Amino acid sequence: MMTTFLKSREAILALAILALLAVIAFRFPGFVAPANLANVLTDTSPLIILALGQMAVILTKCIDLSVAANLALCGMIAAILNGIGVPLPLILIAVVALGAGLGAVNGLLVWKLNIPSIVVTLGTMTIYRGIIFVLTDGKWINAHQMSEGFKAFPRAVILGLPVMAWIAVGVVLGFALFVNRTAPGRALFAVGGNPHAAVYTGISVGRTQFMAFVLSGALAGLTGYLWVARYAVAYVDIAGGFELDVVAACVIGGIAIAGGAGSVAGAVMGALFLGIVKNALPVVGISPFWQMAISGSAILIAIAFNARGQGPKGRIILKQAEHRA
Amino acid sequence: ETKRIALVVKALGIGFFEAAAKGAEEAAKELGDVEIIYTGPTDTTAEGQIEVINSLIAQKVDAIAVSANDTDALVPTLKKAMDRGITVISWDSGVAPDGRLMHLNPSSSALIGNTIVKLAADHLPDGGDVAILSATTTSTNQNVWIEEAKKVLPNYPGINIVATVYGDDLADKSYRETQGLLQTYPDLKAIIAPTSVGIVAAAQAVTDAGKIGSVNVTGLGLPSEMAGHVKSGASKSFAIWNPIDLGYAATMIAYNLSNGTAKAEAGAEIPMGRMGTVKLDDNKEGAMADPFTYDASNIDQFSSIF
Amino acid sequence: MTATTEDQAGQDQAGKTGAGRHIPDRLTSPAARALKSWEMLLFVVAVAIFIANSIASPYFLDPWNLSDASFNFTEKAMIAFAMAMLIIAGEIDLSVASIIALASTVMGLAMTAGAPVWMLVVLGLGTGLVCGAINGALVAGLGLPSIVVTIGTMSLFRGISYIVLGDGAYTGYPEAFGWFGQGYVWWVFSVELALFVIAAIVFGILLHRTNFGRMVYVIGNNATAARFSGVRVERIRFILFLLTGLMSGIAAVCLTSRLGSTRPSIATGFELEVVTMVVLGGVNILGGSGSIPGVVIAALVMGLVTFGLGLLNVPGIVMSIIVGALLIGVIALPRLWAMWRK
Amino acid sequence: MQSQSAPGTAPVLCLRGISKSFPGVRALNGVQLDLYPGQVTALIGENGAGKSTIVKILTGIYQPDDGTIEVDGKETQFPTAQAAGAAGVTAIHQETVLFDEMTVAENIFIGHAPRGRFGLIDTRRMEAEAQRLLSSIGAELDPKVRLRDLGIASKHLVAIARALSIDARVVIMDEPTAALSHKEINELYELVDKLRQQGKAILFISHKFDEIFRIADRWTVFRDGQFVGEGRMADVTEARLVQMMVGRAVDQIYPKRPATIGEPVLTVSGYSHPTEFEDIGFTLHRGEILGFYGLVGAGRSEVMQALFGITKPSKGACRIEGSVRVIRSTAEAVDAGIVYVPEDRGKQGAVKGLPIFQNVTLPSLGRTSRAGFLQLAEEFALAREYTRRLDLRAASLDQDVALLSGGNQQKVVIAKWLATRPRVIILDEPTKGIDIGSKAAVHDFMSELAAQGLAVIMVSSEIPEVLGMSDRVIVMREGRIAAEFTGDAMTPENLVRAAVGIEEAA
Ligand SMILES: Nc1ncnc2c1ncn2[C@@H]1O[C@H](COP(=O)(O)OP(=O)(O)OP(=O)(O)O)[C@@H](O)[C@H]1O
Ligand SMILES: Nc1ncnc2c1ncn2[C@@H]1O[C@H](COP(=O)(O)OP(=O)(O)OP(=O)(O)O)[C@@H](O)[C@H]1O
Ligand SMILES: [Mg+2]
Ligand SMILES: [Mg+2]
Repeated sequence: MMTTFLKSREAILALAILALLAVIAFRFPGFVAPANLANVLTDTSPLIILALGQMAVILTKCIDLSVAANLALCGMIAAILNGIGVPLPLILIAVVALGAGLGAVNGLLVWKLNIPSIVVTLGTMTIYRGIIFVLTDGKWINAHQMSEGFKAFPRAVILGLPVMAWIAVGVVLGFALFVNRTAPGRALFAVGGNPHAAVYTGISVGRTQFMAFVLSGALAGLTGYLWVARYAVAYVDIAGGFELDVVAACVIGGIAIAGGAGSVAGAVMGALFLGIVKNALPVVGISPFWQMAISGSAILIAIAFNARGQGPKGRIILKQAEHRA
Repeated sequence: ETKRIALVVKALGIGFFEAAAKGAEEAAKELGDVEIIYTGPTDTTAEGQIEVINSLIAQKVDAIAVSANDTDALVPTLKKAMDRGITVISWDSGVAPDGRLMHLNPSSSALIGNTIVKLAADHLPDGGDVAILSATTTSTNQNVWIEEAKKVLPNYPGINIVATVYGDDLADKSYRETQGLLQTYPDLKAIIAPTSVGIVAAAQAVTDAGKIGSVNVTGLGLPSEMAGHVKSGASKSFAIWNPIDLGYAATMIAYNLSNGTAKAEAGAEIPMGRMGTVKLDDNKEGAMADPFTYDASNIDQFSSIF
Repeated sequence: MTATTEDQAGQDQAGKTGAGRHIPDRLTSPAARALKSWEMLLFVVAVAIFIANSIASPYFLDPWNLSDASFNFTEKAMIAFAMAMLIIAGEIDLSVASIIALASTVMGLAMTAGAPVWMLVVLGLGTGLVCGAINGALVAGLGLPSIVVTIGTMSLFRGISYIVLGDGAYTGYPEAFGWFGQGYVWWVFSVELALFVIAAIVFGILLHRTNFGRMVYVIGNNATAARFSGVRVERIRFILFLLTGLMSGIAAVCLTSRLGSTRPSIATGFELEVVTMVVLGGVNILGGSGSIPGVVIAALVMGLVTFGLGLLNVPGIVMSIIVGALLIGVIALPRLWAMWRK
Repeated sequence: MQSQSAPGTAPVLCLRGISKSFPGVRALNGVQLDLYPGQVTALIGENGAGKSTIVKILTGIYQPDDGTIEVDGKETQFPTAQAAGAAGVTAIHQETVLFDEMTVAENIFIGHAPRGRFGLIDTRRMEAEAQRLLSSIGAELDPKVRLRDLGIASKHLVAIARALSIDARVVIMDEPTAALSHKEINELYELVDKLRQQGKAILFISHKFDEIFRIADRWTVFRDGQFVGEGRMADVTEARLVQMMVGRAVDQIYPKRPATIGEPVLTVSGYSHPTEFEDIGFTLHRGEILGFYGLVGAGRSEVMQALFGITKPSKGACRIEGSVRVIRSTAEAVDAGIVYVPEDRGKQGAVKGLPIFQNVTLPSLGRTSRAGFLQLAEEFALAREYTRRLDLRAASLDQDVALLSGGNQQKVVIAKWLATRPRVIILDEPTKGIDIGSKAAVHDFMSELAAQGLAVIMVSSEIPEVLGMSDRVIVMREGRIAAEFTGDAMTPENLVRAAVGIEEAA
């Protein structure tokens, strides 16, 4: 019964996305053309990838506010490595490793020193961004300072979709398998759902949280490269404030902020929902000044919707009530 | 005794201002007894600039030359600075008259407004739809230039400004806004981005959309950042004044005013070293020089400089 | 060991009579506790920074300079007091900076319509209260998690400012309005500094000396048990959001007056600095513990760090690295020390 | 069922000199414990004696500060829960340690799920094995169902299945029957017998003596974290065990004092809730103790919580001393003089992170404060008075409630409510999981309250307690009042019959 109910929550979100597309298509049919939708998906790829990493972290009752800063730092390192002639595969390995390392710093502080994650990542958020400044003196790395191959990889189109979008698709599939079918993946839910009980079943809460941070960091590192290559620029402030979008995507997708509940499909749709809103507004020609208020309202409506499904369920003791329900 | 002149910029790390700082150092060397404090907030906020200016006041610097993130918000703080005997001028992006002795425009706003439209029109003999990609909605100079550009439109028949969007001087936002423009206006012929961040992002978006040749990106940019896009054809030409000159001139003016060699009054002519003199209008504003146009023929020459 | 024997002795005594044993009120005096407290540690840090600053820059020990520096934190700190109570109660408000933007916009609108200064202040505070009430209604009324609600209202409130103002700005506030953000009460003591001190005292008393403050701790520790104890949990949460809104309104008045203008981008990023201040002040981000004196000292520490580094012309982002490191370091070091001693 | 420990049988598990301290508490002080194959050892002790602590040490959740653990005569250590499982030790813990968002099968197998291709979890096999395990303990549950859709008793069965999913030689049960109904308890006894026959060593922790005598072969008693003694059940009496546990004789278990029953205080009529209960009506009098009996899950707590303003009834009226009162919040209930000591102490009763005195004065702050300002001296005075009346054991009134044992936490909660000087006090399972010494204190106190003219409602699932303490008993079944008994009709048979729904002969 609950499973169908949960499914229906995701169904509501899917319907909302479809309705949104319909409304947009009404004003601007070109938006729903396959090519444009592919474009929206590509644009939303960073958000989707980061939302999955964030989902892992939120499932364990933590939050990672440093993702955007991590992304920016890894992106900058990618650009610098490219500048000194490091081949692309090595750069990819390096940014993922670096991102994971930065995530591990968060994870260690949460695990070993038991500092609440919001405090840790609030701190590392500014530190990671600061490191970019210290490394570069605040200088930008621009398109002409990047090699063609570096910029071309995420844009290369395979079967109608750019590599960037394919990477997001791959991450979604891999992540779904990880979360649903592996022991560490299930541990994420256990740790967030009932940390106390997790200890009794031999799952280390701290180690699992650490793993979630490493995962989130690695994905941020990967996204860092994609971002910098796609927008062909790297500087201190890239993706500034993006962490809030990422958290918002998770929340809209029904990932319980208290941990332990949520689905990959939800997170992905949450990200798509935000991505479509962001992409559609300029296209539909709504004044740019309305953008912020509209996304804010969309977030509020979405969480109010989600909450209706999550409301406390009675225990249903009365026999006849069981039939009515 | 050395004079300490603070060059306060919109945000640290922006190529344009780094170049201006170079010019300021050049002026300092020429003058001999000047120490330059190059500073600014991390992101382009008025609050951040106020904090920076407060600490400059505390250090009792001799002069502050500021490129403002907000015309009005800095006024009370800058007034306080002037009350404490500090020479305050604005340059590049201005402060309301109450908050400074004078303002140095890189070029006259009318000229810039005209130039950016002309850049687009030059490559559109038959006219066409043009959109503007600006920086933040609060950027003083962008707003003035766009206003001026709209004023001269009747001189360019066929050129039709269809939209103004804001990329907030963020690469990704500018990129997305450009994508929006390309979709909303399939007949778009040119994008004018009077901001060095926006123009690069717009050129990139046009390249990615495969619209090189059909949409020309122009506006104000830095040769070093635009070199690739000029070569690829995404941008046929763009303009900018020399930021090194601008930093140099601002420093010279600040030095002369703080020394008492010159007075910031309407109609006054203030010397700016190798850049000649600047004549102040009734608003106590002056223009440094004409904007200079860069295209495939001269880009290589400048792209290594700034 | 000794406790066990004592226990047994007590037990035997109480055994027959059934009357309870004497339980002392306290084992450690409040003074001894204060000495070992977080606030003490922070205070030592603050003094150290003060001394370091005096050595590093000749301009630091100047009353006017210190007064100017206080503007770096007074507005944020005023919000931080209310935010501290909210966080102790287990909630958070990330929309405070956006409330400032909206309140400032409303004041600007009224100003252009020719409203007198007192009216501007009333509208600024009123807008803060309304925004707080909206957050409160969504959190306390609908039971939505505050962190996500306020991420939403953060966009909404500032978004409304953008709709109203677009690329425009309100300027030309009346001269008298400048008093709040630029005026001085006495000598170097600015109006903002005075408001900060008053807010610190009022919130200190409210949190530490009133029933309301006690309820805040109770809710933060265990909201269910609080409800089962007859505490009006929702009402208190609502009031806390109102208070945070009100303080954001006051900050909006100060900041608008200090800047003399309103733009929709005003106070961008304040919310994270406010939260940092609160956490640095020793408030448990998970709720249940913390104090106003801690937040006061944290505000001073942040103010001193940024001003001291500013005097050395250190770029703002390097300062934020230091504040970030301070935030983690001040919490991590005692724990590392405890681990190392084990 | 008496089984002798065969001479010469070596213990499977042998603990010596185990000590464990928590900040401020010495939970265990050099205790010993032996478990023999094919024998059930009962571990007995007051609340806070350290029983659960030793369970946690045996399952690798806590590390002992001192002492040795021997398995089959070889010294070992259990650094993690997995290590304990690998050594063949499994436990049903006192708290339900399960995951609401996961399925029954996952709950049973989390941490040791069967793997299929590429090391991925083999969901189908996991569900099949879960089904098999559940049927083996007579639990008809769908392994695919989410745990949060189950009742508390079913959850407990899942916990038992989980413990059995590890092929263990030592099975530990920490108060396994606390949440189970009669039928399930009997099934559990059968299961224990079966495990014993399979030669497993069983550690059984319980506060219920009938149960201990029914099931155990051996006993071990702890008191205040110390080992007191051990032996065979056949050689001991209940009185002797109690004496060892408490350190003194407990003469009177149900000290019901005669009280004069006065005028009605609370009259409830037609209380209904869409899904939880229907048509609840009764009258409560001054000086009366009204027992509410029913099987676990009969909905008694829901009714009481509605009376206390936690949930809202859809229909019905409530009169207090004759006048109709609408109770929409707990604050209004307290104002009306109704207070509720909840069943779930940890979540609903005590604010564990705050000091004792603040817990006690919480609902009485209006009285101890002046114009909304706290008066610490008055708070301490009030807390002192009521904690003394309840014979609380604590180091100081400034100590966090979290540091107290379960029984003492319960006393703090009761003290909190008595301090409000209520008219009606509702005690929901007031002695659940409380040791015999504290239990007597609570009963004594209830009786005294009634004698002082308070109206008391006691919800309990223990028949001796209900019969021993109540003047009148209401039995609930499936959200409805099934019967009411007074005087001679209050017999165990009648209560059980009404609770399970067997038609009365008469
Ligand atoms: N994690 C902990 N931190 C601090 N003290 C603890 C902790 N766990 C147990 N204690 C304390 O250790 C003592 C023993 O507790 P334990 O849970 O073992 O008692 P118990 O015999 O199981 O009691 P009960 O019959 O109530 O279950 C108690 O005083 C308890 O408060
Ligand atoms: N399936 C469940 N999920 C979550 N909590 C439950 C569940 N079943 C019971 N509870 C809670 O556990 C506690 C004990 O429940 P219990 O089974 O005693 O139900 P109850 O309605 O209180 O019935 P009674 O008091 O008649 O035994 C109550 O607080 C109840 O709300
Ligand atoms: Mg126990
Ligand atoms: Mg119950």
